[in-house]
Amino acid sequence: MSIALHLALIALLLALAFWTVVARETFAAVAGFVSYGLLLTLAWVALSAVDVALTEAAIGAGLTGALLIGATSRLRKTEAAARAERPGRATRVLAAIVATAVAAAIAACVLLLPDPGPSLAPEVAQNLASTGVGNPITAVLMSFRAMDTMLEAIVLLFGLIGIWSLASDRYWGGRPGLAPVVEPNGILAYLARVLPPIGLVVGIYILWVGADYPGGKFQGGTVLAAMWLLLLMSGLHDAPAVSQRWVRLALVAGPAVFILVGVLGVFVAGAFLGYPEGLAKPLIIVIEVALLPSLAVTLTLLLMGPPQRSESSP
Amino acid sequence: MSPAAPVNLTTPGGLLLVLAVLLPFAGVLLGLVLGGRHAQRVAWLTILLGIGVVLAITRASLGSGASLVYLLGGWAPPLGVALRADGLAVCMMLVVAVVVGAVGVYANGDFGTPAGQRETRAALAFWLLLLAVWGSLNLVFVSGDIFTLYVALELLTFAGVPLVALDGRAETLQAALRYLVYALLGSMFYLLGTFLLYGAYGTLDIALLAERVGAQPVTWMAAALMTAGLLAKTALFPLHLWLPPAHAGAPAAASALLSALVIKGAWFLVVRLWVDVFPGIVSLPAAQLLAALGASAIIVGNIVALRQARLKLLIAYSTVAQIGYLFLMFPLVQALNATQQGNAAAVTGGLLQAISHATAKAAMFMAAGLIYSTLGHDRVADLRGAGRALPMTITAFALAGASLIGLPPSGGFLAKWLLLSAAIATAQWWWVLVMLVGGLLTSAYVFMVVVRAMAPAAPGWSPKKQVPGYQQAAVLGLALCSFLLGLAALLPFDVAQIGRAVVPLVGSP
Amino acid sequence: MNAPTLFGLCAAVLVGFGLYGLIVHPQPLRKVLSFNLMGSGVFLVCAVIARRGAAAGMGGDPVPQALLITAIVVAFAASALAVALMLRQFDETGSSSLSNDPGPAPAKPAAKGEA
Amino acid sequence: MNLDQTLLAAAMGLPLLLLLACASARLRRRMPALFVLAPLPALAAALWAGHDSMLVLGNTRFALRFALDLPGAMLLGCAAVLWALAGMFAWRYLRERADSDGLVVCWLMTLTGCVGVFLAADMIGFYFLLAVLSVGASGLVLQGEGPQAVRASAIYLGLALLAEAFLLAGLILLAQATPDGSLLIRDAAAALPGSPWRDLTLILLLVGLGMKAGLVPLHFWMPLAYGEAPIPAAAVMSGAVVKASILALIRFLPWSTALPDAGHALALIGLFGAIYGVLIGITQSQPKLILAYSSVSQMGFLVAVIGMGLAAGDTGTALAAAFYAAHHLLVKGALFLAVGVVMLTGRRHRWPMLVPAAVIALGLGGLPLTGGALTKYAAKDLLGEGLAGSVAVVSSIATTLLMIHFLRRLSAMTAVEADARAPAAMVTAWLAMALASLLIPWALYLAIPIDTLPKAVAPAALWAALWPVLVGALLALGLDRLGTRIPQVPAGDVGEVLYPLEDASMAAGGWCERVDAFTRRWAVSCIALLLVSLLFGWTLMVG
Repeated sequence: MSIALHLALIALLLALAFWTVVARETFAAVAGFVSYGLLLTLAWVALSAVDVALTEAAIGAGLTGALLIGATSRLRKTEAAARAERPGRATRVLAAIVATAVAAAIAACVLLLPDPGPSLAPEVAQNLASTGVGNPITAVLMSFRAMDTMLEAIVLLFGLIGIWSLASDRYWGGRPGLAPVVEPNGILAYLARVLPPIGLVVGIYILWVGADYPGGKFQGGTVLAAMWLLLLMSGLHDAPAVSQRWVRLALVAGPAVFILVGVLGVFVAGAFLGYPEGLAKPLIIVIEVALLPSLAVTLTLLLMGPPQRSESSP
Repeated sequence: MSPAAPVNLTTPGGLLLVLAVLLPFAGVLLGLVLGGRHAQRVAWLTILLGIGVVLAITRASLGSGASLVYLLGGWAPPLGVALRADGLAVCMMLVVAVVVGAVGVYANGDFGTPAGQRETRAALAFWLLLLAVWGSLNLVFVSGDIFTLYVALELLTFAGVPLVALDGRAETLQAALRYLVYALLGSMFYLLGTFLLYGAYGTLDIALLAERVGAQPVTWMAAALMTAGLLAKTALFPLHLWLPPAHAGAPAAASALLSALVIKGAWFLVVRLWVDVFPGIVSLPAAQLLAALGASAIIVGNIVALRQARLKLLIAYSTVAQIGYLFLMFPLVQALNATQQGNAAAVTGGLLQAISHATAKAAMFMAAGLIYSTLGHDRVADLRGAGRALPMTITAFALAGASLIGLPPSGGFLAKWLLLSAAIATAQWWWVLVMLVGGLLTSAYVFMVVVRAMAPAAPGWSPKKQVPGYQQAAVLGLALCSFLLGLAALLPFDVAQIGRAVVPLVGSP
Repeated sequence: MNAPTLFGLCAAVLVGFGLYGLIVHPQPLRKVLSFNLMGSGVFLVCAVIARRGAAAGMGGDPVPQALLITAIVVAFAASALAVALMLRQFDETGSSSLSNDPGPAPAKPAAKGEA
Repeated sequence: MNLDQTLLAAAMGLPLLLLLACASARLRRRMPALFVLAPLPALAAALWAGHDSMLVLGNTRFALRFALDLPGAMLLGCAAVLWALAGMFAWRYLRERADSDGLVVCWLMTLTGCVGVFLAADMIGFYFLLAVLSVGASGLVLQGEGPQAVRASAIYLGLALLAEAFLLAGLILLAQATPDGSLLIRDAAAALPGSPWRDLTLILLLVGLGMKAGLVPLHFWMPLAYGEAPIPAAAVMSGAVVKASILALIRFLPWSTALPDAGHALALIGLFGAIYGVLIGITQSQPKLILAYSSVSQMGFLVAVIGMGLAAGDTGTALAAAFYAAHHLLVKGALFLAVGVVMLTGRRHRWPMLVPAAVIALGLGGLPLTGGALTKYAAKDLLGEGLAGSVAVVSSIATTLLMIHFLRRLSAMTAVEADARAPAAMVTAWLAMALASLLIPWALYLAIPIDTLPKAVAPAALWAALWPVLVGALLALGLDRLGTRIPQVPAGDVGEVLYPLEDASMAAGGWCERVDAFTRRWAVSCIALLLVSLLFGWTLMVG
């Protein structure tokens, strides 16, 4: 892309970001944010970060957008009251000044970064072969810095435990989210019948290519989660009760397999999260395959919120 | 700082560090699957094993006298991630294990699953979050990589926030939300600093960064952003907006965890950064600024604590003040570095302050919880009868208070002695004044609470609820740990200085 | 001026926007939105750093890119937890606000005006 | 462990053991009966422990050390006698009291601290045990039944902790200036004259210890605390506890170097207190309060003696001051017990109680042949013939006046029933104490070569001691004429200032609360975060 295109992209990004901050209606702001998120994927691509672009599109724009839109519609009633709490002019001016100062400092730092920037790319390239995977990012995520990835899966789980712990006591063990309204002939139901099979294939494909090309479990898991969400929203399928054993098993299977493979590494490769010579790629794929459903279930349930209905409710 | 052991080799016993982190996390996974009262059993098993692991780590590091190191996946930094445990980390892990154990004992009374129910929300959540907090903290202490530390901080936040709202009242939900959003802002600052450091130096490893950082604007900005973000998570005045309602609103066992341990995670990182990563670029004015914030925390926090009508809020504000003490060490470290005397006195003083506060504050919050169950309220003005009904608990409160005040032989005293010595040795008498005034203010509210609790009950009064003896014992045990910590000086070894340049302390115990 | 630098400056501005929104919007939801905006600015800084580290035939340094993926997922979990808290607060009280501090009531009304 | 060390360990160990045993409610109830035994190992240590052996607890890097020097042994022995007899009194006193737990625990804690402070040879141990002592003693005050007991206790503890804050700063300065990292008080005192912070250290130590000794104007805790504490507690506090500060002065000050400025300042403040205590004392009507003000006066005098010694660099000061303190310890303890006994005695039986009280009370003013005359004689050389010597004579006169005032008030407060008799245990304790306060000073005077006996009983010395007493007695008659025209000063005199101070601090507290509420607003807090990060960036840049 040429500089002109970059400039146009940046201008559009800034305009949407500005709109997100100043919009009066929360809904308008969220809409602005979702389109901003989609545009941002272009920025990642422009910066040669295709894996990140996929993640951003799936999670940053997609799931976060869905989350915020859902919350906006639920919280619409509170908007008027909240506007009254808006801080006075002096506060806003002060806020603008300090925010500008921080932004200026960051901008200065960006300009002052060393050129050429330090990079671990050569080291990654050097050691890529021993991991067996072709995508350097997957190598970083699953081998060099596998600890971070394992912790990330655990972070999601902690988030979910946190959300569940907010449930009201009487609904504990019940189903999350509001009872779905079934409209068998609606457009949603139609989509929900058509898309999931395709989505399933796409999700697994993204996971599969992730070893060598952009893609991976997070992106794939998000696609699967989106398909399940579609089913839930259309009413064709009801959310499972949080007390069900299979839900819990599905949630922890991925991280558990990750830990077990890591422990296996202690015995066969001499280090926790190490892979023995030649078996690196299969083991990485085992972990990714185990993580995919866990991530899909976790992401879906994160979006659904705490249990809000008893298990027996329709 | 030149750690005695080679930085980039796994040392014997290094695997224990992985265990210290993973064991609690594995406990969370298992507890979630089994659910119900099994979660509690799993938690207990994990606590016992975990304490064993921490003891083994202590033994290993005392045995070798050097930092324990483990290279995850066998990859050496900068490509891989290393876990390292120096003396500071080992001490913090020990105290966390002790507090978690005591809180666990206490929580048996409050978070058991009642008979006839398969699973209750609060019990399941509490036991899982207890383990989550523990694992996250251990990760904070041993991680040698600033991005893994970011993830660890987020884990800690995600484990801490639900603890605030565990009893589901509206105001605790709001407190939890404030905590979460503010902490996230702090994390973003930290993350930005991390990225800037990587952009400038091409590594995330603490030991490598310490060698590579130079005095240049990007480093300054990164250090400033990371420090500010961590201060927000530690709730150092004036960034403490979330702390009082969150710590006062949570159930007693959760408050104990939050106030004693969770905030120490971010504090520990500030110490790591300032003492180990940026010793060359941290300037004395910056350290003075940090301590000045600490000093204002001590004064404002203590005075506001004195004026609280409710015991738990009083204790929460006392935490605001005590956090201030934790930051007084920085200008002393800085000035000691400049005088070539070695910063051991100030660092050990700060560490002891953290440890004694952790044990004392956990004991205080749990004591407040017992007082609440016994009296049915926690109004400071009307605590009479509590001393008669809960003699052990009030004793524990008084002992914990003595530790906060800094009366000997408590850990607080030893910490004060070291910090005061360092302040005088570096001619920074104003911190002496702050510490002494803070101690007096602390003694005022401890005295107030203890005296009111000792007053005889109204005739015909009877406790609302009989609290189990083991809860009282857990509180007293923890308070004794804090009160007798100073006797650690009588021990023949100095754990805190393992893996650090050891300099004999002149004129200090 | 090359592309990474331009995006870097854009990132700084995005962080500034996010911070401003986080300070002045009273609704928690708008704060979370602003937090995400600020976060995306921080991530963009990281992407710029990755791009500047392009070497060994790779379009960018893979290590920061991998960090980014982790950070995006963590930020999503944070947003989900925050939204869940907001909705629960709304269910309990019918409002969604971070003011009305339930903490200690000041002895006298606080200083007039804001800031 | 040799015999000396065993004695030292037992002296501290027994009270500590009994204190720990209080954890059991059953043992706690029986504890008062052991009060009389608890201080006996301390007495044994005072009598027989050698003065150059040291008990060491700890390792080579850090250890607590205990030892007993001659002044310490003198005070410890007298204190042990007082603790034992007052313990007997307390045991009987507690039989009438519904709830005794608090007093039992605080009694043993104070005893542990008191014995410990007398034995401590290193600074850490000294500071630690002083804190134990203060907290225990404030607990004793709290056991009083008066409405003001809580306030008195709070003021006592507050001032004690304030004093300890000064002390802590002083001790750390001392430690910094002591070579080889030694923490021994001995070494610190020797190194003090050469310390780069000599004056600051001296000021901190003197302010801290002066507050604990009740020097005017920070003396007001004394009447408040002694007025509110139960009788046996007041006896040990005014007798033994307060002497910890005197012993500390004796041990921490460098006697081999003359420090005229500090010494004269100290003497001036002390002498002022000696007169001031009497002046306020004669406006009081409660015997306990009169005794408390007498303590203010006596401690002032004692500090003046120490100050003059410091100014002159006189190495004999330590012994003279300790001797004076030992006498005051015995007499003041005995007189408080007397108050307790007379209160329970009817008019018919009062004389056997009042006469010994009169003898030892006048001894405080220096009545010839009493211990008081001996101690004043021993201190005379230190004060010299100048202003300080004259003030000493005035102080003798004034003390006699105050003691006669005390005796009149005491005899007026007998029990309502004319036939009432105090319990035998209390009477025994009181009379034994009275006897001890008459005999022990002589024994000490003879056993320890302070001066020769003939000189002390020479007619000139006797007359020099007698005439101020006579003048005092005459003045007392005059005072009686004035009667009700003497203004009533509230107990704690300048302590009244605390009430408006409390209001001011409430206002300051409100201000802090508003600052807190302001900074905890969301927008303010976020802006503060950004400002903090910018400030850090700036301070790092300029540094």
